Parts: sequence; structure tokens; C-alpha cells
Amino acid sequence: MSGQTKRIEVTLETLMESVDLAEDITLRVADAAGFDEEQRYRIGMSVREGVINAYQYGNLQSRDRKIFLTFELNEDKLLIRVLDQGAGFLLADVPDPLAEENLLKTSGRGIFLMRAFMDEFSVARGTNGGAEVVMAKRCPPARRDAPSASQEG
Amino acid sequence: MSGQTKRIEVTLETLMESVDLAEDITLRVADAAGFDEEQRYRIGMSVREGVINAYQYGNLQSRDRKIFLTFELNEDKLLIRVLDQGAGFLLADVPDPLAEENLLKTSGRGIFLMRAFMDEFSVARGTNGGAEVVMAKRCPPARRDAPSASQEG
Amino acid sequence: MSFKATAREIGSATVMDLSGRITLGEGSAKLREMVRDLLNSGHKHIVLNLGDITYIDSSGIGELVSGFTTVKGQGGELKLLNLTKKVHDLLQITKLFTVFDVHSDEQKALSS
Amino acid sequence: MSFKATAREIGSATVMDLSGRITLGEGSAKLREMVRDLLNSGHKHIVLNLGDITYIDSSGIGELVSGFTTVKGQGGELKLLNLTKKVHDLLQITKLFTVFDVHSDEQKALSS
Ligand SMILES: Nc1ncnc2c1ncn2[C@@H]1O[C@H](COP(=O)(O)OP(=O)(O)O)[C@@H](O)[C@H]1O
Ligand SMILES: Nc1ncnc2c1ncn2[C@@H]1O[C@H](COP(=O)(O)OP(=O)(O)O)[C@@H](O)[C@H]1O
Repeated sequence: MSGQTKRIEVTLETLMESVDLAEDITLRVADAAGFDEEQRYRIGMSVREGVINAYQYGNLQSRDRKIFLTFELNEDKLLIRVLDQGAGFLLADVPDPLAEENLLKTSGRGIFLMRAFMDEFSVARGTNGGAEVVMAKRCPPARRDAPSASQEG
Repeated sequence: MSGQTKRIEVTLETLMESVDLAEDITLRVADAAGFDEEQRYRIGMSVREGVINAYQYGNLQSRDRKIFLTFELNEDKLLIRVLDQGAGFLLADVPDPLAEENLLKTSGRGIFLMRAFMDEFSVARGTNGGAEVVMAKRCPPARRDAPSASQEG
Repeated sequence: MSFKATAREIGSATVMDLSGRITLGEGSAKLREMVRDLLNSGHKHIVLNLGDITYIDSSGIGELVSGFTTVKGQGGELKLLNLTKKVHDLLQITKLFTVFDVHSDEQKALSS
Repeated sequence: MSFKATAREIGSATVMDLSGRITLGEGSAKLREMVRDLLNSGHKHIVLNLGDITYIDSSGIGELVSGFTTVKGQGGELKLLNLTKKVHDLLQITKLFTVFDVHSDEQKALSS
């Protein structure tokens, strides 16, 4: 691995099968970056959840919108962006799935899992207006303890 | 599979490791497209050879140039483009590796293999001036016989 | 590995041996149908053996919650058996571990 | 699976059991060094056992040709043993099958 940042960009269509494809490409990239199986699983799941949201909520399953997945790897971390062409959203509007009244909800755990599984997580507004989920995993993996569910970001 | 064309775009850096990554992503895409192991191998090898050339000859191993890999899948075929940011080249200038005087050369078989392993093969000039290798495999695979080394395209 | 389910009737209970992935577009929808079919045919005591489930995403978690509350709402019970470490961790961090009726011994799951 | 090589001396010949991939950036460079080292240490009768080689790209083919001509140029011989179907097909379409000295029986490769 050189000191420079390595960058891979993938443009996917708004299709259900893009979810699995994005996850598999992520696992491949995370493997090459030296993450162990447990970390690869968490990174892959986070991208999966991000792409599902881009597919469902951002791009509203519309085929003429794209999902942009970007990997940036440097010595410190693997940074991943999932950008869609939707209206964007605010993290503050997302209910806490751990709240007593939400525990038995059948959805609402995607963002929570990304936060728990990644070291950095935030949502920005993409240059095109869509939601851009930005998440990072420290590299080489430093955190081997149980996933924390802290709500920073 | 719907009747529409599915499109995946991958932008890779001019790095040796992009070669394996491109091949692995191709194998994944070809698998989802329903190609059997033998066809996946041929498609993967062809992309490998195309990306090696983009890395070596097109982008001259320069990190500030990119390699653009595009997949287009429809009911008829999987179309793959490998575009670099080099000076381009003419197929007519490429020596025939099967010619007696070239048989013991230690290089010059990449394009030959792409032609042998894919159903369509051509080289265009990309919009940015670089070489764009365009190749396609019929889908579902119709040709199960031994690879032919015909020089069409 | 795709989602698979096979049923075993043990006394008044149905043990569903599940394998593969419970994810959006794969196992989630099948799991929902499965639970619905069981309820429609009068099977209200359901044990989901997750020992061979390799992966669950947020959609899969949602489907387990949905199955749990639906079965309960019809006066039955849905229990989870043999969680792998990955699934255990998922239920732990989502605080669902104590919501579900989780077992690691089939006999005890059936008799509890 | 990455490239690996182990040597066996049999009489005046060296059998190299190769496994993995012979590709640009992986096995190709190692194969070149290996052949060079063998020649430098006076081993001119080389049998490359390709039975466990899973994959060869154009760079790997070039490296086999290079090894073949280099060894021959120094009065030795380089033989290929146990081609898989994939490698066999590659040498066939590139018209190298009849250029190389190819064997499917180690005894015969050693005694020929
Ligand atoms: N890319 C996105 N674009 C717009 N809204 C989004 C996006 N991602 C998430 N959201 C909003 O955040 C909510 C929570 O998402 P999430 O935690 O993944 O749970 P779920 O997808 O199960 O609803 C969604 O219901 C949606 O309202
Ligand atoms: N992307 C490219 N840009 C410029 N020249 C190229 C490109 N791809 C191939 N070539 C030219 O075509 C020749 C033959 O390529 P190839 O058949 O792949 O064999 P090899 O890579 O072993 O030389 C190269 O030596 C190079 O001159």
C-alpha cells in the first residue's frame, strides 16, 4: 500500500440487484485493504444498508436515477460514500430504533447499523442535491471490541 | 432480468492492483448475468488483459490517469468497455502473435486472447482521445465449443 | 447462499430449520410468506432454527420482529433457536435480544 | 490463490511443482527469478509441473516462452508437465502447444 489515497468509483443502477453487487464489491475492496472477516462483514453490511436506502428512499426505485458508490483508501481509513439522486434527508428526523416505542417496529434499523458498524458516519447533501452517506472504517482495524451503538455523527 | 439494458460503471486508478480488482468485479457481474464458469473465465481474462494494457500502454502507469470500465447487459449480450487516457492505438499496427516469426515472442498475446475469448472485439478512440476496447459476449452463452481465434472485429 | 426453509412438526410445535441469508429481496419475503402460511394452516407454535442462517440485514431483522408480533397477535408464540454469533450480536445491539424468546436448546425451546 | 513453487531433484533433472496463478504482478516475476536461479546454480534440465496452476494470463504465457528459450539458449531443456484443460487450451490457441515439450507423465518427461 502506498501513502497516496486510492480511489475507486462505481456507478450502479437503481435496481434491487445493485444492493448485492455493491456489497460484494465492497467485500472485495475491504479484503484488498486488509480488513479481517468480521470487519469486512460490518463494512459490507453498512454499504448494503446505504445502497438499500439510496434505492428505496433516495431514488424511489426509479431506473433513470443512479447510485454512486465511492471508495477512498489511505493509510488511516477506508472512506465510503453512497450518493443518490433523491431529495436528501436529515439525520435529526430519523427516529431512534432503540427507543422503547420503536423496538417492535419492523423497519428503521439501517442507519443505526451503519453507525454501529462503522467508525465514522454522517449524511451530507450531495452536489446534485441527493443524500450522501459518508462512512469510514479505521484501517488497519483498531476496534475489535463489540460493536458500539453510539449516536455520534 | 428485464428487457432494459443494465449498466455498471467502474472508475479505477492506474495501479497494478486494479487489474485483479477489475477481473474480480467482472467475474461477479458475469456470474449475475448467468454465464457459466468457462465463459466467466474467458470474460474475466479478457477484461484483465484490457485493463493491463490500459495500465501499461494507455496510461503509462501514471497515477493521475484513470481506467474506465463499463458493463452493459441486455438480453442479447454483455458489452464491456475498457477506456484509458492514453494516446490510443490502431489494431492494424498490432503484430499477429500466431505468425511464425512472433511465436517465441514473450509478449503480444493480450489482444489476441481478448479476440479469442469474446464474441465481439474492437478498438475505438474514446471521447477523451484514449483507447477504448469494446468487447461483448453473447448472453446466454451460445458458443460452448473450443475458443476460436478468428480475427474479426 | 440463498434462503431455505424446511419444516418439522414436533408435537404441537413446528420447527422451521432455516439456512442462508435473510435479506431484502432474498429471504425476507420468503420468511414472511412462510409465517403467514403457518398461521393460515393453524400452526401457532413456531420455532425458527437460525443455526444455519449466515447473514441477516436490517430488512431481515424487521421480518423477524414482524413474525414475532404477528404470531403473538394471533395467540401463538414464535421462538428463536441457535443464534450464530453474528445474529446474536445483531439482536444484542438492536436491543431485540431480550424482546425475542431466544433458545440454544431445541428441547427447552419446545417445552418452555 | 497465489503462486507457489517447490523443487524436487530427480537424477540430473529438477521438477518444479507449481501452484496458483501465473499472472502479471503475481507468478510471472517469481517464475522468471526461479528459472534464472536454477540456471545460475547449474540446473539446466527443468520440468515445470503445472498440474496445480489454476490460471495463466498473457504475461504468464510470455514468461513460459521466455523460460523455454532462455533454458534452451544455455544448452538445457525446459519441459511442461500436467497441463490443466485451461492451460492446454491457452497453449493450443496461441499455437505454443507444439513449440513446448509437453508431457502428461512425469516418468516420461524425465526420461525423454
Ligand atoms: N438515501 C435516503 N434518502 C432519503 N431518505 C432516507 C435515505 N436513507 C434513509 N432515509 C430516511 O431515513 C429513515 C431511516 O432509514 P433506516 O434507518 O435505513 O431504516 P429503514 O430503511 O428500515 O426505514 C428512512 O425511513 C428514510 O425516511
Ligand atoms: N490501451 C492501449 N493503448 C495503447 N497501445 C496499446 C493499448 N493496448 C494495446 N496496445 C498496443 O498493442 C500491443 C499489443 O498488445 P497485446 O496484444 O495486449 O500484447 P502485449 O500487451 O503483451 O504487448 C501493445 O504492445 C501496444 O503497443
